Amino acid sequence: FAQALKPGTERTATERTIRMATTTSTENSGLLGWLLPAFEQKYGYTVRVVSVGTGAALKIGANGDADLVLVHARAAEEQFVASGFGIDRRDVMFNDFVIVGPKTDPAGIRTAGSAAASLKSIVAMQQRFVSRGDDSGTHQMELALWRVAGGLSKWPGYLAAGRGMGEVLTMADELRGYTLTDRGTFSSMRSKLDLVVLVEGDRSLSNPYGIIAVNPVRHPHVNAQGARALMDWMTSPEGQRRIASFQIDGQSLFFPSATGPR
Amino acid sequence: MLAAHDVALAYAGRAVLDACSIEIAPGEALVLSGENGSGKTTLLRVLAGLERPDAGRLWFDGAPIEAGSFPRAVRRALQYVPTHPYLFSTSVRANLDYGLRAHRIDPDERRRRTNAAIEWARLQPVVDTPPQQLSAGEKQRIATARAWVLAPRVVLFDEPTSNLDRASRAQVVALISELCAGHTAVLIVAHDRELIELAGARRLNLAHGRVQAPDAHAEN
Amino acid sequence: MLAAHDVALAYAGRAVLDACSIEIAPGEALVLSGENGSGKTTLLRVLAGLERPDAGRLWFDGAPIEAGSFPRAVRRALQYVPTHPYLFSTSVRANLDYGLRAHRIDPDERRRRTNAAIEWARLQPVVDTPPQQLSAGEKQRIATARAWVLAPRVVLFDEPTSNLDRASRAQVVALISELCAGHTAVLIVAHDRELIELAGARRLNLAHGRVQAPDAHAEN
Amino acid sequence: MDLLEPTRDALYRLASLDPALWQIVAVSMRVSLIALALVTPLAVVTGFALAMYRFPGRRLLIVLLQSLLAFPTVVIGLLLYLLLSRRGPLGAWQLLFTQEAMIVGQVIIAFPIISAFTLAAVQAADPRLHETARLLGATELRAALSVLREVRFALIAAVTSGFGRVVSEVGCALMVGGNIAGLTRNIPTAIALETSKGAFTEGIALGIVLMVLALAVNVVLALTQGGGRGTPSIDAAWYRG
Amino acid sequence: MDLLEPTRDALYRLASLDPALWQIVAVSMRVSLIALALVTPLAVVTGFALAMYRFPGRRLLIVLLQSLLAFPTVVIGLLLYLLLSRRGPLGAWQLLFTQEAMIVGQVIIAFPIISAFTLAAVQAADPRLHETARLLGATELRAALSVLREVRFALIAAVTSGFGRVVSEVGCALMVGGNIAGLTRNIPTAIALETSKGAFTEGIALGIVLMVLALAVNVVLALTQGGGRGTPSIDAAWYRG
Ligand SMILES: Nc1ncnc2c1ncn2[C@@H]1O[C@H](COP(=O)(O)OP(=O)(O)OP(=O)(O)O)[C@@H](O)[C@H]1O
Ligand SMILES: Nc1ncnc2c1ncn2[C@@H]1O[C@H](COP(=O)(O)OP(=O)(O)OP(=O)(O)O)[C@@H](O)[C@H]1O
Ligand SMILES: [Mg+2]
Ligand SMILES: [Mg+2]
Repeated sequence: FAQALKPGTERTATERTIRMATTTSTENSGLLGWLLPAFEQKYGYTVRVVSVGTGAALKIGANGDADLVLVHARAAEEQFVASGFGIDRRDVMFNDFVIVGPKTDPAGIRTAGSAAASLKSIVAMQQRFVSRGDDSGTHQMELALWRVAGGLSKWPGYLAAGRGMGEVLTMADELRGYTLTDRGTFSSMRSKLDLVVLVEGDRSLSNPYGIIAVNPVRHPHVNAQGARALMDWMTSPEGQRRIASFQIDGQSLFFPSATGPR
Repeated sequence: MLAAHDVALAYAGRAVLDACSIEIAPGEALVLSGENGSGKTTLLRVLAGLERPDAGRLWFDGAPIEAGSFPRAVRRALQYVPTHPYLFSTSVRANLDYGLRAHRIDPDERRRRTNAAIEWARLQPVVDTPPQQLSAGEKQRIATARAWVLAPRVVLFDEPTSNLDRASRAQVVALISELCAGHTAVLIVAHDRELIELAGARRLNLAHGRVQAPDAHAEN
Repeated sequence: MLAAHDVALAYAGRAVLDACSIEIAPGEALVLSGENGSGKTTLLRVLAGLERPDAGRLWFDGAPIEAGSFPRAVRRALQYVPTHPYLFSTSVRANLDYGLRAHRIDPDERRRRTNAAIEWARLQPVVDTPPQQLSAGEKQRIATARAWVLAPRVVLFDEPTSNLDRASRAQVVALISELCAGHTAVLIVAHDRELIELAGARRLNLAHGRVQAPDAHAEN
Repeated sequence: MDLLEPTRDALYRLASLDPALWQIVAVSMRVSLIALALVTPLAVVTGFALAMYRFPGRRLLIVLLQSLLAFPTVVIGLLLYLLLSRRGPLGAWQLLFTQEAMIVGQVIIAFPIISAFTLAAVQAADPRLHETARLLGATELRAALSVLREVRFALIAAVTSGFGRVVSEVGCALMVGGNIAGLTRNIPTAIALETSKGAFTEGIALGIVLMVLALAVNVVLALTQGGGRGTPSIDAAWYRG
Repeated sequence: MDLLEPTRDALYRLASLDPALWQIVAVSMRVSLIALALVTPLAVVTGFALAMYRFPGRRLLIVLLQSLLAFPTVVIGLLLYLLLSRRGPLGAWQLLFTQEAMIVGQVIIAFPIISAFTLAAVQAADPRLHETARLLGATELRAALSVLREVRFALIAAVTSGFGRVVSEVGCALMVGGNIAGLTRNIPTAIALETSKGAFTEGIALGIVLMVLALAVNVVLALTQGGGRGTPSIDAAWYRG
């Protein structure tokens, strides 16, 4: 034990391990499987990924059970930092949200113009819309869109599913309804779905991912060094290149957005 | 009335009954004795249809019981009271009533017969005791009464008096005489001494898997 | 040796034993009879420590058994063989060996005594039959042998011969004499007729919750 | 983290008949009790038959039944999903994401546990029981019912276990129910949602609500069973050591 | 959707000792078997005591035990999480997101089911059994072991049910294991992952792998149990109607 505690060039087992809590979208899309081995090989760390809901990921971080978090829920992220749970929040990448629905597009949202107008049209045509309903980043984005669209007044076709993105996409597909999704998850599941992208490119639909180190002052046991190494690498030109080169069916899912270490 | 011809039965290769024949006529009382493990209980179980013999044939009312199945009609006419009878954990009364319900006797008649059975077997003091907690003799009396209420034409008793007191024993002996007077056939397995009071019974002995007339020496 | 003074026991408010007293001396054979349900089995269970009396006191070797608990030493010196004994579903041999193991007797001695028991109870033919499938008499013989191998100083038999054939009955009678000759105290619950051969036994009767000398009339 | 506060809050909402909470509770109770009512007869018959009758393949069936207990509920949910999906063979019935689908799932989940319990109970029953019933003239059906009545204590344990299993399972309910608010959201799927939101204490509070309800159901079942038979035991203080 | 293909593929990978699959299988087996080995003695003792001894609060404890069966595994996971979290009272042990934490969770989950089964089994046993053992001089411990040996058939069913329950549960394993690839990812959490990716057939294939393994465990348990006692029944063909 004494040996293990001694500072030295050799890192101990705990110091070699980095625990990252993240949302299911990054893990399920396959991005982390593409990204992390390169980092692990180069720096000799082992990254352990716990992928859960956005809220749960932040909670795990707040409890000091992870060394860093990778999520997409800007407001919640800022709250996390403001409460002193996290430090050094950095932009790392973004993708965008899209509204998907059946090819036949019974609500005719393809031509609606804006995302908010699409939602209005779905209500007007009394079509089904499956909501995440789970306070996730995607759900927050949906609520923001509703605010722009003049508020959400629930109709029978509005289904608050309370499940993850993959499940909600499957449900929307099954029920021939619409839903709001991040492009990454949708692309990774497209082959299994009959849904198509109907609304995209609206400036309000940007989906930025942030990476935040857990505050080592609050939780002295965390592997701050490892967390920092991973964050540095992810935001480095090399990491950013690698994010950009992650593709499914010849399409990029995430776009680098790091502004360099602050 | 009920007969077995050349019946054989083996357990795990060990022959218990071997070309065993027996016959009971209506109104006859037959006492079967034999050493422990000689197969008396096994024979009763075969006659009651609970065990299917490996070979041989059973007869009822002069007609053979075909190899396929032991007919319902025979089962209905017959009662078997084992040495250690099982009582349902309901109530004494429900135990006596059980067979009557199964025979679809109407409720009034059932109540009448159940009451008669309680009286006959002197069960009033224990009618509220949970059946599983009764004394050995009380259990045996209930089982005898439970068969009696069904007015069977053939009764197979396995050591019916082994746990009974003097009064109850005398009563069972009286019951057997009464049954025989009513043309019921009664086969009693007993270690002889138990039923010394039983007059006019034919005595048989089971040994080496066969039923024989007892010689004084082998008597049990 | 073993005695009960003014013992009382009620089940669900119904008094079964009521100021009941009994005493057995070393080398004595005592036959207790009584009507079905009179409480004979209950009294044996109290004497064996299986039921705690509501009132009264037990004595062993001249010393009172205090209200706290039924001492291990008494239990060790005593064996109780119920009417319908339970056999472990292991093997006949393991049943005979069970108590010897529990008493931590060494393996050689255990083997010797078990073999002697098998011989004594004539169990060779059934030594490989699963115990639960043995005949009524075979079970009773095994239970008797299972108590016998433990060389108890007091034996409580509940209707020990009720399912036994003539030979086995004689053997149990001989066993009782033998036990008494070795200063063991033996209390036998029996419906009297069962043990008519037992010479020199003191006879008692249980009625209305009390033990009394039998009058010819009440004899069971 | 303070557990007391959210638990007290949840129990208070339960007691004050908070409609949002009771909606969820009602879905849980309705689905699980209907599923139990449907599956119990079938599962009991199966357990009984496996215990009482000798037939070829019986041992194999018992092992299969036991193994079904290890079948994850989410996989049952997946299979059912494929069946009920509009692309699946029963898609036309439009049962997916309905309480009916959840009921079907729970029927499948409860079946092996209730069967296995019944099997063990009947196998442990006195073999003379069935025989006595038949000898007294009972048909096989009546005799079977008599056997089941005698082992009712164990049967109630079987049903209770089945209830506990289905009322708390989340894999299948999520998969075929969809956790739709106001429609197919039951207590376990609501807990899953709270958990994914990081609202751990609220999840636990809901779990305690479920416990309280299960306790209520079990108390009712325990009371119907009367005194229970119970193994009379030697007075442990009197006969000790 | 074609199920045959992914199932065959999964079984083929199982047979060809595919390291990625076997890693997951090994986690499942290791965690569940250790949990079972740890919990069985305790649960059996509890079930036995509840069946055999009269003491105040016994009935209440039985109802509580039955109700614990309805405690969702995810809630057990949440409670355990709060305990093992760095912020929790046992945070210093650093057990969160380890197999050890999963084992603890499964111990808690298996406990009520094995206890309840044991309770039912012992309660159904012949009451003369324990008494006979004691009369022949057995200590309470030896007598208890004798009773348990006589009901071993039902005990094996208890352990099998417990195994089925823990090896297939996902709520607690996800919560305290974290579904970390190569470390705490077991079959059910892998299924949950596949499911959330919409890879249903892969999920089902993993479920079938789990079934096959459970079958293997159950066959082994069934064999150790020997012939099983089984209720001798009347020859149904001979004595029919
Ligand atoms: N199911 C069984 N399996 C194996 N052996 C059995 C079975 N049933 C009975 N036996 C054996 O068959 C023999 C005959 O048993 P049975 O019960 O018919 O004897 P019995 O004449 O009634 O004896 P008892 O006077 O002791 O009642 C016994 O040795 C017994 O051990
Ligand atoms: N646990 C119990 N609960 C209630 N009543 C009981 C219990 N045990 C015995 N009894 C009743 O107590 C009375 C005495 O029973 P016991 O078994 O001592 O009688 P016994 O003299 O041995 O009769 P038998 O000659 O029939 O064996 C019986 O009427 C019986 O029904
Ligand atoms: Mg016999
Ligand atoms: Mg008695």
